[in-house]
Amino acid sequence: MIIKALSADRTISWVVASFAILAIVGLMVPNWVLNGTMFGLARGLAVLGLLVLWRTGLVSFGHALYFGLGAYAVALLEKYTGVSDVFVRLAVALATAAAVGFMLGFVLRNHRGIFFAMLSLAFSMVLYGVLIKSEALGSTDGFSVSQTTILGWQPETKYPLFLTIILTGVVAAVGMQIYFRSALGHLTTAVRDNEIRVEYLGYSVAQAIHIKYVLSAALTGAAGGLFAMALGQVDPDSMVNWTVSGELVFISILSGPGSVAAPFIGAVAFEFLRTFAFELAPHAWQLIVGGTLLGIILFLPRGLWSLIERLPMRQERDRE
Amino acid sequence: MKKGIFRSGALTLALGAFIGAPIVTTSAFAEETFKVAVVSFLTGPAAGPFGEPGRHGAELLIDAINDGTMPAPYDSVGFGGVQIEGIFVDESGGNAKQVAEYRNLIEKQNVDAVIGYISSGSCMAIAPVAEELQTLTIMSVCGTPRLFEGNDWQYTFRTQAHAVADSVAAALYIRDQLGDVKSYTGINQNYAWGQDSWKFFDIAMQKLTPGSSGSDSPQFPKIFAGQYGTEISTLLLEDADLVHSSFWDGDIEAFVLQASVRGFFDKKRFISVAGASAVDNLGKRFPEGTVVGTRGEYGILVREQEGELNEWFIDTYRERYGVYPLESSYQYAQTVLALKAAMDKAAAESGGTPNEDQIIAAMKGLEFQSLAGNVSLALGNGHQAVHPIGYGITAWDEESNSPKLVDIRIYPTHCILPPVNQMSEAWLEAAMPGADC
Amino acid sequence: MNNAHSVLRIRDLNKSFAGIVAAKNINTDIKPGEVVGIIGANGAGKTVFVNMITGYLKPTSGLIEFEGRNITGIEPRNATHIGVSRSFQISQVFMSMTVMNNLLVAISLANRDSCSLLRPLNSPRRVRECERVMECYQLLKYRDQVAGTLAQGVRKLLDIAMAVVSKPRLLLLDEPTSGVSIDEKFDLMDIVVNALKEQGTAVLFVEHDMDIVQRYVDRIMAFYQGEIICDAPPELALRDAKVIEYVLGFRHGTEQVDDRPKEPRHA
Amino acid sequence: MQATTTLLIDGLVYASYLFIVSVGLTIVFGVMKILNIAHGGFYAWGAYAAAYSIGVAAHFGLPDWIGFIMIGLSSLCVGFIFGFLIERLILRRLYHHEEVIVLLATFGLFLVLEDLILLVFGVNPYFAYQPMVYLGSVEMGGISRDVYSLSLIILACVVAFVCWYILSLTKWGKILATVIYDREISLAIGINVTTIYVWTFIFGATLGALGGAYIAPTISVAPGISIDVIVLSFAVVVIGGMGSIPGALIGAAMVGMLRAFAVHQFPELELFVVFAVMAIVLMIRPEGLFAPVKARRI
Repeated sequence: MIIKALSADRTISWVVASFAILAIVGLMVPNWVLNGTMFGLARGLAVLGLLVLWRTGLVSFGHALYFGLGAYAVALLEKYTGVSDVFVRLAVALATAAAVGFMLGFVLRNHRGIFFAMLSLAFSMVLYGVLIKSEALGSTDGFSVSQTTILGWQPETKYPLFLTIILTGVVAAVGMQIYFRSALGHLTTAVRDNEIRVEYLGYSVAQAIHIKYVLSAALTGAAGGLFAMALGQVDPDSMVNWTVSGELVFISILSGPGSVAAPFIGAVAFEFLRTFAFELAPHAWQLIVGGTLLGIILFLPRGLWSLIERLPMRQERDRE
Repeated sequence: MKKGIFRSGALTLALGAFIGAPIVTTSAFAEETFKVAVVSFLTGPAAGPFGEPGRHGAELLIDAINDGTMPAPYDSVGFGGVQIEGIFVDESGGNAKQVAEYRNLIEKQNVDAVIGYISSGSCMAIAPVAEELQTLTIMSVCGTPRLFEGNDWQYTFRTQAHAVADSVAAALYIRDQLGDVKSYTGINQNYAWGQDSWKFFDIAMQKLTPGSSGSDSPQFPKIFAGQYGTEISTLLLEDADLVHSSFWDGDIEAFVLQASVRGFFDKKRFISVAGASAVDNLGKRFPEGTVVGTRGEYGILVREQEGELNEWFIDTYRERYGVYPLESSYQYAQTVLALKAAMDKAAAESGGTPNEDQIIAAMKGLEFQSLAGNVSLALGNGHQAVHPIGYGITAWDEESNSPKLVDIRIYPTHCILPPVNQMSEAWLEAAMPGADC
Repeated sequence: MNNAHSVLRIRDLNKSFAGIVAAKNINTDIKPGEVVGIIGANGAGKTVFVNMITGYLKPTSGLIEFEGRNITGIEPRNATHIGVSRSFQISQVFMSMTVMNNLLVAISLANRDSCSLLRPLNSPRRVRECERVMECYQLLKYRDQVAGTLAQGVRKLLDIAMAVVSKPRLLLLDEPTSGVSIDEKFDLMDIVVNALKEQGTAVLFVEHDMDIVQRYVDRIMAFYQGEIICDAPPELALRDAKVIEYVLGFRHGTEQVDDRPKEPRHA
Repeated sequence: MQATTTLLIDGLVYASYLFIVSVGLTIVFGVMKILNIAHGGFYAWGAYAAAYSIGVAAHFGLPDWIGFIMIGLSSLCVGFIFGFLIERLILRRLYHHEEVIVLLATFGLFLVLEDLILLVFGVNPYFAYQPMVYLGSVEMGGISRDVYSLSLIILACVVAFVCWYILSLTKWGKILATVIYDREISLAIGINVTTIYVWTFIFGATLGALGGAYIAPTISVAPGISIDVIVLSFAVVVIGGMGSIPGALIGAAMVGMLRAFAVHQFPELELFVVFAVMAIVLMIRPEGLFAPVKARRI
């Protein structure tokens, strides 16, 4: 019954089908493509987390906090308990980020606009400041993360981890799609449009934002954990510094808020673009990224996804 | 040779259209050349003093060996008869980026071996991945002893002695040359290399100069911090006679400039474990009377040293790049020499082009002649190099209008490194048994 | 519970901002189904009064009782829960959403079943209810139009419709016809008042246009400097000397010139 | 006592540096409502331009004091060229966007400016110590200090005075105050807001470049120097109140002192304290300690 109801939603069936195809393609591609796709999908998950907030009209400039928390949770879990199981790791990453998100949410839910962005930034930089200066937490070096095991089995290839990321991605994307189309999910846009009206309709805006914030933190934490597992390394400068937050926001601008699939497409595109750009023009990479960001803000405010929306077969209502 | 499950079949689904083209091109794998990635800092504060000279050192030797123009014993053409194609890669951007880049080198660019790495952070991060991807990886510069102590890597080697050697040699030099140090403090970077350097220096000082006392609040600024005004104040306020620093890269240059204006070097003796590059780069601005090491028989320490290989290296390097080779030039060159020695050996044993396993077998415990001394991979189960380390005091040579080191002392390996199968820290704490120097 | 016949009971309500008195000793009772018009010059304290009842502002002192229950200083959303709704002088709708989705969100919140995650917003039952409301407020033809593109009058209607889907027993309308063109004003009020009459909702509405007031209200409360200067049926109130002097002035009978901004600056 | 004096001076020097860097940021935010990450790019460009030109001057054997002229010229050039081009070509198209989107656009600009440095100046660090050496050192609180760093305090005072003078005592200041208060009203009463924006942005950019140019002689000018600086100046500006010049002064003083205290007493807390204070201020008083509270219009 539920499955039937879900498969009626075109976005959901498309998402499930594309991830399934991706899972099969994963069996046939060389390792570097598999790696790049894993990094991309993991980042995409974090960007999906940002999307939840963005639809509420909030831009977090400090989501590296949760990305880093997820990644460090995985690394520290291994360091202090030796656990390397993929599900435990994922659960710990997600739970850590969600717990911190829940606590900080009490403060952040009262902030909007630039203040929200700045307070998120401040929180993430607090974590950065702690990590970078404490030897027990690896300081600037961070830690290595050993290969992931699955229920005690140590796989030979990266494919099982890839599959895990795919599954997490599917669950998250479908979950978010169900959420966005539910009444609670439409409240995201409602809150962005008019907080006063939401309050007068009898719903607490602060609570709505808090829920979304925790959701967003949990998704991003899981993303950080998966990223650390795929990469095998955590360090503060590439996981917690403000530039990482900027990069995540960049990908969400690139992807656009149009669909739950957009973050994954945007992030994977970004990953491969970067791989090639680094080889071809290592000194102009940031120039390309920065220029693209400006270009999208100026000319494509609803991101890459809006190009897909404009395809003739997808003529939907579009107000801009 | 590579482990990807790989079929150049119909990859037109989803991602296929996007990344399909490059997959096909990378499948054409040339066997004739041996592809070696040389990783060093090509951007950022470490590029000028370490990355670029290191890259040049490797580049020079790879070209010379490919052409067979090096002096004996490296005068044969190629590496075990094979030509090496070097590709040069940037080390900056943090450990996570390095790991990603490393995977990319092996899995996308089909590199056969990776050499280089300057930062201890990079080395610690790369070694487990090298193991996972089963690729020969030889570290050139990084110094943390943690790399092989407690880890049993099969695919990772290091042709540079680790921080314990630098620290013990520093303490020995202080005892032998300065004598009267009563107290000391330090300023080191806040990561593996800086933390280890200070820790081992502190223990070695306690054992070798029992009359001296170390500070309990040494400074650990962030690497590449660039501004040290407040740190310099704290150091000046401390009573210590001597300040120890393992700063390298642009940080040592910035620190020396900022400190010398404030008369720091008139008030404190300063020992720089790895700052020799700054002596050349800063010229007259580098204070005279500073104790400086090069972490081996490299750079300014051996600039006047005779020997065919050393003289050839200095001359060809100056001819090609217009400057003297710095310590990292020697360190990277040393790694290339190790690879040459191992591949020659493996080729001789196998009677043909050696494969990766044969090279690794030949590499284990290898003893080879470096540019200005001998190196042997004696520690870490045959993976970690030992070699002598020297210090000297900076002076200005009016005649040649260039800096030089005087009162040079070079300490042999048994004085500065633990014997096989002993952990460095335990050996140091036990007052370095067996090192009667 | 001797006031069970009153929906709203207000006693000695006072509000001052930094020394400026915005409400002074306000006392009144509203009966179920009663339609009350609030008139007064700009700054007389009409909106402050409405804001206090729905909890947007906290009174300095005094008592507000709704159906015998003290709701002084209640949060706006809780006021909605117990049956007090309001519309706004500047329509507060979700500008980027369609009329349908605006109402669907309002309905789902009113029914308090928004937490059901599996059911999409546009579940058949909600859509049916929504269509009924749209029909009632003559919004059906705008069903899929984005709210930001609607004409003022339609947007006002949507605003009011969103306020009533929770079936309040007391509805406050803050200038329902401001910004609406003259020809549309009566149509709009006809739709609203007829719809509300069916539900038996008590309505309290702030209005400048005396023709509207005269036509629809049972009773008028005239405000001046935070005080109620007159509380009587329209035929009496509009002849009251104080009302004529302080509220109507010489402008009685002519068209109102509304000089306030029609739109929020940063919508 | 000696330790306290040292701590105070260290803190003051660092605070002055932070103030010079962040005052431009706060002015631009105050007038244009743009929180400009690209300010870090101006800082880096200022540093590079100064280091490069000082190096050139030294190469031609010009006396060391020329360096100070180079610092001034570099910051003016960077400020005018980049400030003008960026405002005219990019920011102007973004004024109707939300503040956060503009923030992201300036992040894009920041990345572009960073790589332009690599393309123009290369990857190797620059040293421009001549001005610092020229001023020598002086004994203060028992330890020797370089006069150059102390001169930062004077420069900060000059910058603060100039800003105060322009804003409080000139016609420009009055016009600016109107624009800050309400853009539409200023347009309505005939103020050329476009011109005001260009000049404000150039002024802010010049101050950012001045911060970089003045600090250049004391550091190795290398790629990436602005990454830490920009986020620190965000902290300064946010603590004091975005758009408030006295706020930037107090914010810089707080951050400078805190950091000096941490380095002397608890080195491992150096970065933590700064951002912890930033977070606390934002939690309690999001507008910052010194910004005027504006009522929310509905």
